[in-house]
Amino acid sequence: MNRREFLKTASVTATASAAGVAAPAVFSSARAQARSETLLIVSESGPNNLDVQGVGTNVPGYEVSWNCYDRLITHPMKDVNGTPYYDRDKIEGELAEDMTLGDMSATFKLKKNATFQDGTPVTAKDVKWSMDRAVSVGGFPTFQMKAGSLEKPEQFVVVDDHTFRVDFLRKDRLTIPDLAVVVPCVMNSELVKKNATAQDPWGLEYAKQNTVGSGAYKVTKWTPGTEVVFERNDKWVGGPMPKIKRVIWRMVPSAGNRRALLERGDADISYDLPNKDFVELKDSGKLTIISTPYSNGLQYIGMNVTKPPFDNLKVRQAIAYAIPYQKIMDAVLFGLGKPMFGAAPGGVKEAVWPQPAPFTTDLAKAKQLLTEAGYPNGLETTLSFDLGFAGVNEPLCVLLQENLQELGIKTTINKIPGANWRTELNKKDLPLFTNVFSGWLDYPEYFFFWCYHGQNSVFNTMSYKSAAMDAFIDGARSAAANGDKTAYDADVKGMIDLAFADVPRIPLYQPYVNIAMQKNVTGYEYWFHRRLDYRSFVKS
Amino acid sequence: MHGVIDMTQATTLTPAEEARGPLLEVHHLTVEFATRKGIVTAVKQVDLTVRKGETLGIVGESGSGKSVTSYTLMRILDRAGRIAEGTITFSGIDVANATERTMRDLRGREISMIFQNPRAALNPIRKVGDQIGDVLLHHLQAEPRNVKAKVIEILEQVRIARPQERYHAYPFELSGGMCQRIVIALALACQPQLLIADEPTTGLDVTTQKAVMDLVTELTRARGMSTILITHDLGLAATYCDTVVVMEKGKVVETAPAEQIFRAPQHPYTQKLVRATPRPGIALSDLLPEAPAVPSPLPVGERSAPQAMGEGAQTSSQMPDPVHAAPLLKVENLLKEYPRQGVPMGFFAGLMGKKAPPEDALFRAVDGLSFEVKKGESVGLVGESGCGKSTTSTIVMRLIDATSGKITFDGMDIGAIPAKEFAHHPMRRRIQMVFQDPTDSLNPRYTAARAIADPLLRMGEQFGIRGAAQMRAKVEELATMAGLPLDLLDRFPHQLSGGQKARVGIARAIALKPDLVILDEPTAALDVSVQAVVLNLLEELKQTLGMSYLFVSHDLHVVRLLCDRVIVMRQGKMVEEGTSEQVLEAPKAAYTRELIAAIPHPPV
Amino acid sequence: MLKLIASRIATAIPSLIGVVIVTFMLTRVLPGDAAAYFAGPAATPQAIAEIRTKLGLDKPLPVQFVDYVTALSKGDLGSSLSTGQPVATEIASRLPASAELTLSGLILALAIAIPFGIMAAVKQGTWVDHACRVITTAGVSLPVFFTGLLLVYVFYFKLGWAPAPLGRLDVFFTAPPTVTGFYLIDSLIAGDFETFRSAAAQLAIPTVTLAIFALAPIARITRASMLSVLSSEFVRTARAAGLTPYKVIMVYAFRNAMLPVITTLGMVFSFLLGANVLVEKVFAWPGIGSYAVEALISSDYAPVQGFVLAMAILYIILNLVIDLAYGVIDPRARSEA
Amino acid sequence: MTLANPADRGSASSSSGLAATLRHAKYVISENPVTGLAFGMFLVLIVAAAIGPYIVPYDPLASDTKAALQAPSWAHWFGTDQLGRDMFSRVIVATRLDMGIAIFSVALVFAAGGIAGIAAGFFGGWTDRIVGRISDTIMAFPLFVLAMGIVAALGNTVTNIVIATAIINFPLYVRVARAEAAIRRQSGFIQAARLTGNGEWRILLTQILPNILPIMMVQMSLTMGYAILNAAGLSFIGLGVRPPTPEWGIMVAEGSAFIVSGEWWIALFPGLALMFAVFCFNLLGDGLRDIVDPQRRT
Repeated sequence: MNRREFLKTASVTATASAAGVAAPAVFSSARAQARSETLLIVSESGPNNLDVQGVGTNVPGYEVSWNCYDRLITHPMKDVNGTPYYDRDKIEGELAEDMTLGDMSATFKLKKNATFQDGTPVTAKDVKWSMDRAVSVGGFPTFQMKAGSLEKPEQFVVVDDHTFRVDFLRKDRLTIPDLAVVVPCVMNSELVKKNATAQDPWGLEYAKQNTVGSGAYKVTKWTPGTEVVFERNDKWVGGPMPKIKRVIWRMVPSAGNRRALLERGDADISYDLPNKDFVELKDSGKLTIISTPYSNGLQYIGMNVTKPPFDNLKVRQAIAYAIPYQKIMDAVLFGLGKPMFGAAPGGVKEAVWPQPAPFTTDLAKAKQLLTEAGYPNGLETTLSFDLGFAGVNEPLCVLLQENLQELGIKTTINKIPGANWRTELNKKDLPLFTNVFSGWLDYPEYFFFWCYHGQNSVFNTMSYKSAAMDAFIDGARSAAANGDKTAYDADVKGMIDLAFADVPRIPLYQPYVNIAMQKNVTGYEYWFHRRLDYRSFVKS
Repeated sequence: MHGVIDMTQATTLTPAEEARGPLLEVHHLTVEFATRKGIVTAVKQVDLTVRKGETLGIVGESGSGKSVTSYTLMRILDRAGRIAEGTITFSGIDVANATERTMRDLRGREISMIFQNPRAALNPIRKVGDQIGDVLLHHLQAEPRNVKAKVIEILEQVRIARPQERYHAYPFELSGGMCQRIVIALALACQPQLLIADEPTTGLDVTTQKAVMDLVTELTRARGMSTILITHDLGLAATYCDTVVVMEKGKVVETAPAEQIFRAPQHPYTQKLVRATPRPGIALSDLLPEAPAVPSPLPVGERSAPQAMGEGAQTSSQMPDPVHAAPLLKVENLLKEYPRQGVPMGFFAGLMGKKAPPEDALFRAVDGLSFEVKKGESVGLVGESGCGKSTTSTIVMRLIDATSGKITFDGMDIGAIPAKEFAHHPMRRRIQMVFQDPTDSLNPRYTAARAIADPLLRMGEQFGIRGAAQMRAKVEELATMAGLPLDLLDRFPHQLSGGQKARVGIARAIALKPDLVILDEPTAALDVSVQAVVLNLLEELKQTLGMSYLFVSHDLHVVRLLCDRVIVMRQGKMVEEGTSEQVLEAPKAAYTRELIAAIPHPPV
Repeated sequence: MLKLIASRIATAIPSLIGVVIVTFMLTRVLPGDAAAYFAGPAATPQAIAEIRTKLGLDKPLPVQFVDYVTALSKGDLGSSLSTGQPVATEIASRLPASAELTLSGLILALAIAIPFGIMAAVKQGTWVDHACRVITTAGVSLPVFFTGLLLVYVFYFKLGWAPAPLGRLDVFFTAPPTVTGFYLIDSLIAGDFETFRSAAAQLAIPTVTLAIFALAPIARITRASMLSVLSSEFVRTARAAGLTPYKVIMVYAFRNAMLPVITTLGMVFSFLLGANVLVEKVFAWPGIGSYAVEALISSDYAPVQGFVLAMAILYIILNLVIDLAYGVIDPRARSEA
Repeated sequence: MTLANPADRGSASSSSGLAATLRHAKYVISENPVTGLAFGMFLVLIVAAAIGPYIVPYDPLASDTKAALQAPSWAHWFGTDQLGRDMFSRVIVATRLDMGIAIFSVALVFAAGGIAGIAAGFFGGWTDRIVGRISDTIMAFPLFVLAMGIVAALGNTVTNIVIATAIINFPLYVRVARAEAAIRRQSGFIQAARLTGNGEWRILLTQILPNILPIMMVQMSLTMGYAILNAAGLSFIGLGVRPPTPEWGIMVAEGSAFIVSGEWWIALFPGLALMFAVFCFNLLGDGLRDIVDPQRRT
C-alpha cells in the first residue's frame, strides 16, 4: 500500500476531515488518525525470515510468525501479578473450534469460516501439509516438533475438510503443548505449492518473503534490517478482532536512541532496552514498564566439565562461591532479575524450576576449595560471552573476572559476536562462559532434558554427563506422561539436587522480559516465546 | 643594432613630452619585510625617475632589490612587505598612499607589468584570449560583445600568427616565446603609460629574447610609452635602455645613460659588473676585478698560470697542444630516440611550439652526432634549448643509454656498458660532472663536507684514506682547491650562497681526479660576478689537474672564454664545429650567425 | 573521452581482481560457521555437515573460489544468511541510501570547508586562519559515532528540533517511487514536497555528522593549494593587471586551487564511506555500511563480498568521475587523454 | 670504514643543527600559538602515558558497585561508570594503550608503506606498478570496513588492531613517499650520487630517505590521530580491545548507552580524551610541517 492509498482509507474512516483544508493540514490530520491505530515498535534487531519453519530463522522471526499465522490451538491468559500471562496448563482453540483428546490421538475440528489472507478457506489438508512440512524440513522446526514426539508425517491425518487428527507415537505430556508453540503454524498449502520448485518442495524461498497464513496480521512491507510493516487481517477468526490496524516495527540499533524515541513519545513500544533504562523509565512514571521473569529461563555460568580445570568439582564449587551475585543483581541488572542464589542449604524442597541454588559469595570458602582442588596459586582461563547481549554480559563478566582475580584465577574475557555464539557453543570447548537458556515449554524435565541430559544437546554447554542425572530426567518424563505426580516430584527434586551438587553450571538469576510502552498503550501479554503479541494491544 | 638607433631617434622625436617632466618619480623609497629573523630592509632610499617615453633599465644581481622595487611601484608586495619610507608619484598620483581601489584602476590600465617566466605568468587553465579579455573588460576597454575582436586585434599587434585560433589556446599549448607575447599583449592591452618588464627574457633562448625585446621596444615606442626594464644582464639593459640604474643590496649605486655604463662605469660595483659580463674580445681573466675579491682558491705558486696569459691569448696556452693530443673521448654517430609521449615535458618543451609532425612516433633528441674531446682540451657544446646538448652530455656521462652509436673513452667502448651498471664500473670515477643548478645538485640533508666526501667514500680506494681525520683533511684540501672557505664545510646547502654551492659541486666533481668533467651550464643559475669567478676557477683547476672539459651551454660568449673548440647544435645535429675564434668571429653556418646576432650588443 | 573511460576501466581491472581475491580470502578466514548457522540452534553435527556439503563449504578453497567467481560472472552475489535476501537486491536497495547520505555529507562539507580553506589561505597567519584550523581539526578529532549520538541527544532528545532518528523517512511516509533511489530527488520528481521535507529532515543530522568529519581534510587541502596558487606568478600577473581581488581569487586562484581538491575528493569519499558505517548504525539508516558491518560480525560471507565489490566499483566510478571533472577544469589533462 | 667519518662529523655539527632546529621550533611556536598549544598537549599525553598508571587515584579495573554511576565530584573527578570504576583513572590509564596503538601502527606502516612508496617513486616501472596495484586494491575497500574485516578475521587482539590500522594507512604513505621520491628522482643530487658510484638502493636509503623523512613525519603525526579514531571505531562496534581494559573508544561506546539517561560523563570524558589526542596529533602534524620544511628554515 503506498501512501496515497493509505491516505484514502484513512480519510474514509476519518469522519470530520473535511475538504477545503490546506494540504499540510490534511496530511497532518491523516497522520494523526493513522497514528492512533498504528503501533510503532522499536527494537535492536529484526527478522531474517518470515517463516518460522525456514532455514536459520532468528528469534525476531518468531514474532512475525506468531502474529501472522494461526496454530490449531493456543493458550488462554491468566493473571500473574497484574500482567496477563499465558496459562501453561490450559488450551483453547485458534483455528480449531474443538479438540477431542483420545488415548493415542487428538482430533481437531477446524473453524468453518476460517480463511487464509488471500481468501481461500483453511482446510485440514492445509493443516496436514503444514505439519508435514514442520517435521520434514529439518533443522530447528523439526527438532522442536520432536520435543513433543511429533516426528513423522504419518502422524498427521486428514479426516475430512474440516477435521484433522494427530496420532501419537508415544505418550508424551509435551505433545499437546508442542502444538501450541510457534512452529506448527498453518500455511496456505496451495499458495506455497504454487510457488515451490523442485529443489525447494516446501516453498521455503517463497514463505521466507511472504506471510501465507490465516493470522491476524500480514506483512505488507519488509526491509530486512530496517523495518517490517504489518496490516491487520480483517477477516481473522482466530480470536477477537485486534484493535491495532497497523504495526510498524523499526530496527534501531542504538539503545540510547530507542530510549530517546520512547521518552519523546515517538515510539510506542520497545522491549530490548538496557535494564538501567527500564528502571529509570519506571521511576520516571512517564511510561508503562512491565517486567516478567523468563518462564523456564536462567542466566548461568557454565563450565566445561570434560577438561581441566573444570573437570574438578572443587574448582567448580570454588567458582560458584566466588561469583559476586549481589553485585551483579545491583550493578548489572538494576534489580531486574529474580535471584537464583543463596538458597538455604539442605536440599531442594519443591519440585519447581527455576529455583535458587545454595550458593553465596564467599571468597574465603572459594579460596579454600581451590586450594583443596590443587590450585593454591590459582589458574588461567578464558571467560566467554555473547556480544549480542553485551549490555548485561560484559559488566557481568568484568565483575566475575575481578572476583576470580582475588582467588588467583586469571581470566581473559573473550567477546564472541552474536552470530557465532551458537557455533562456538556447539564446539563445546569454551572453558568458562555465561549464557541464558529458556525453554518454550515450561516444564522442569524439558529444561533438564536440553541442558543436563547425557545425549549432550547443544544446550548442554558444559558437556555434562551423568548416568544418575539421565535416570532422573527420563524418569520424570515418563512419570509426567503417565501422570504419576509422586514419582515425578521425586525425580525433579533429584535432578535439581544433583545439578546443584555437581555444579556444571551455576545459576545466577532468572532474567526478566522488560517491556516499555507509552501510557496510552495497553494490552501486553506475556508469552512463552517472550515476543510481542500484537493482537491484544490497544492504543487509546 | 637597428633597434638601438631607432630608439634614440624615437626619444629625440618626442622632446615635447619629455619636457613635460617625469611620468614616475620615486624618492627615498625604503621597503621593509617582516621575516622570521626580524625586519629586513630590501630596498633602501631608492630614487628613480622615469620620463615619458623613456626606457629605464634597473640592473642588479640577485638580492639587489630590483624586483621588490618594481613590485612596490605596482603595490603588489607580499603581505609581509611594506613601504617604510619615501614617495612614489605616478602622473601626480601618490602611489604609496593611494587607496587599493585607485591602485586597481592604475594597475593594468596605467602601469602594467610583464614577468620573468611567461608560462607561469599565465593562468594555466584559462584560454589566453579570455585572460586578455578579463583585463580589457575590467578596465572598461571593451564590452562583452566586442571583447573578442579587441583581443584578436591585440594578438595581431604582438605578432601572434593565426590569432583567431590562438585566442582559444591554453598556455601549455604555446611555446615560451609565444607565451611571452601573450603576456606582453596582456600588459599592453589597455594602452598603459608605463610598462614594467621584470626579467622578461630570462630563460628564453637568445633568438627568442631578441625577438621579444624588439617587439617590446617597437610597441612601446609606437605608443609613446615609458618602460622600466629590470634585468640582471647589464648587456641587455645597455642595449635596450636609455638610462641604466645599477642596484646593489637594495641601494642604487649608479645611474647613467646606457652608453656610458659600459664605457665609463663610475661605481666600483658597476665596474665589477661590467668586467664580469662576457663580451667579445676579452679573455677569461678579464672577467675578474683587478684585485681578486674572492678567497684565493689555489696555492700561491700556481696562481701565475692563468694570469700569465696575455691579451687575447688562448686560455689553454700552457697545456699540451690539444690538436695533437690523443683523443680522450670519441663519440661516433650518436643517436637517441624517445617515444613522443612519455618524454619529460621540459625536455622538448621548446619544440612543442614549433609543431613537430605529431605522426612521428619517435622523436630524435640526438641525431647522428660525432665529435672528439682530446686530453686536456675543452670542448663547448652550444645550442638553444631542445637542441639535444643536454641529452648528449647525459649519454656521455653514462647516466642514460643511447639508442645507437659508439662512445669510446680512453680507448674503451663505454657506450657498450649499460648505464645501470656503469655506477659500479671503474671508469665511473674518470668521468664526472658539474651540474647546472647548484642548489638542486646538493642533497639538502648533507653538509658540504659530507657532499664532497661522498665520491671518496664510494670510489676513493685509490687515495687510501684511513679514518675520519684523513678524510677531513682530504675534504679540506678539495675545498681549498675549489675556493670554499673551510668554515663553511659543516654547513647545509640552504646555509650557503649560490657561488658557495657551486664550489661545493666543483669540489665534489674533482674529488676523484677525473679525466673528463662535463660542465652542464655550470654558471647558468649564477649571478654574473659569481659566474666570472667560477669560470676562472674551472679554468685554473683544469690547468692544475690536467682535465678535459665538455662544456654544455647556451651562451656562446661564455663558451668562447673557456673552450678551445666549439660545437654548435640544432635539433640533435651538429651545425658547425671549429675553434672558438673561428666559430664566433667567422661563423660559417647561417644558424650560428643568427645566434651570434641575437646576443645583445651593448654600446661599448 | 570514451577512450579515456576505457583506459581508466582497464587500469582498474587488476585492482578489481585484487579486491575479489582479498575479499574471498578474508571472508574465508572469518571465524564462524555458515553451516552451523543454517543448521539452526539444535542441529546435530551430521546436520551441520550435510548443510556444509550443500553450501559447498567442504570443498577446497580454490574450488570454492572458482565457484564464487563463476557465480559472480553470472551476476549472482549469493544470499545473506542473516537477512535471507539475495545480496544483489539488498545492495541495490541499500546503496542509494548510503550514497545519498555520503554525498550529502560530502556536499555539505565542501560547502563549508572550501570557503573556510579559502578564507584561511587569504588571511594566512591571522586569527581567521587559526580559527579555521582549530574548528576543522576539532571536527575530525571526534569519533563520528560520538558526534552522532551527541547531536541526536541535543537536537532530537533535548531540543526536539530534529525528527526521530528512524532512518530515511518518518514512519508515516512511504518512499517515493524509485527513480534514482535518492529520496530527495525521487520525491521532487514525484512532486511530493511533504515527503521531500521529511526526507530532508531525516537526512539533516546524519549529514551534519558526516560533514563535520570531512571538513578537515577538505579545508586543509583547499588552504594549502590556495596558498600555493595565490603565491603563483599568474595570480601576481592578474593582480598586476588590476583585476579585483574577487576576480583574482575566484576566477584565477580558485579554479586552479580546486584541482588538488578534486583529486583528494576520492580519498575523502572513501574515508566518508568508512565513517558512514558508524553513522548508519547510530541513525538506524538503512544503508549499505551498516549492512556490511552486521554481515561481517556474523561471518556472513556473501554480503561482505557483495558489499566490497560494490564499493570497489563505486570507487572506480568515482575516480573516473574525478578524472573527468579534472579534465573539464584542466585543459592539460584533457590534451593528455 | 670510511663511511663513519662524515657521519661523525655530521654528528659533531648536528649539535649546531639541533640547536638551530630548536631555535626554529621556538620561532615557529611563538609565530603560531596553535602549534605551541599542540606541543603542550603532546607533552600532556606523553606524561599521561608514561606515568599515568602510577599516579591515578583509583585502580582503573576495580569495581565498586556501591559507587556506580556517580556524577563527577571531588572524589571522582570524571565520575564513575556502571560498575563504579573511577572514570578519571580509566581515562588516564587508557592513554598508554591508545598511544601505543597509534605509535606502533604508524611505525609499522611507515616502515612498510614508506619504503614501498619510495621504491615505487624512485625505481618506477614494475616496482611502481606492483606497489601501485597493492595500494589501489586497498584503497578500493572502504578503509574502515577493511580494518573491521582484518580484525574480525585475524582475531580480536590489540596486535591485530595495530596491523589492521597499518594496512589501511598503507596507501596514504605510499602516495606521499612515492610522490616525494618521484620529485627527487631526477634531481641533481641524485644524479651526482650516481656519478660517485652509489648503487640505486644505496641512493634510495642514504639520499632519498633522509629527504623524505620530514614530510613523512608530518604524515605520521596526522595518521596517529586517525589510528586512534580507527581503534575507537572498532571498539564501538564490538571489535577491538577486550574488557575490562580501559580504552577510550570502548569507554565512549559503553558510555553512549548512558547519554540519553543522563549519565553523560561516562561517554563524554573518554570522548574528550580521544578528541584531545587526535586534535593534538593533527595540530602537531601541521606544526611539524612548518618546522621540518628546510626551505622555510633559514
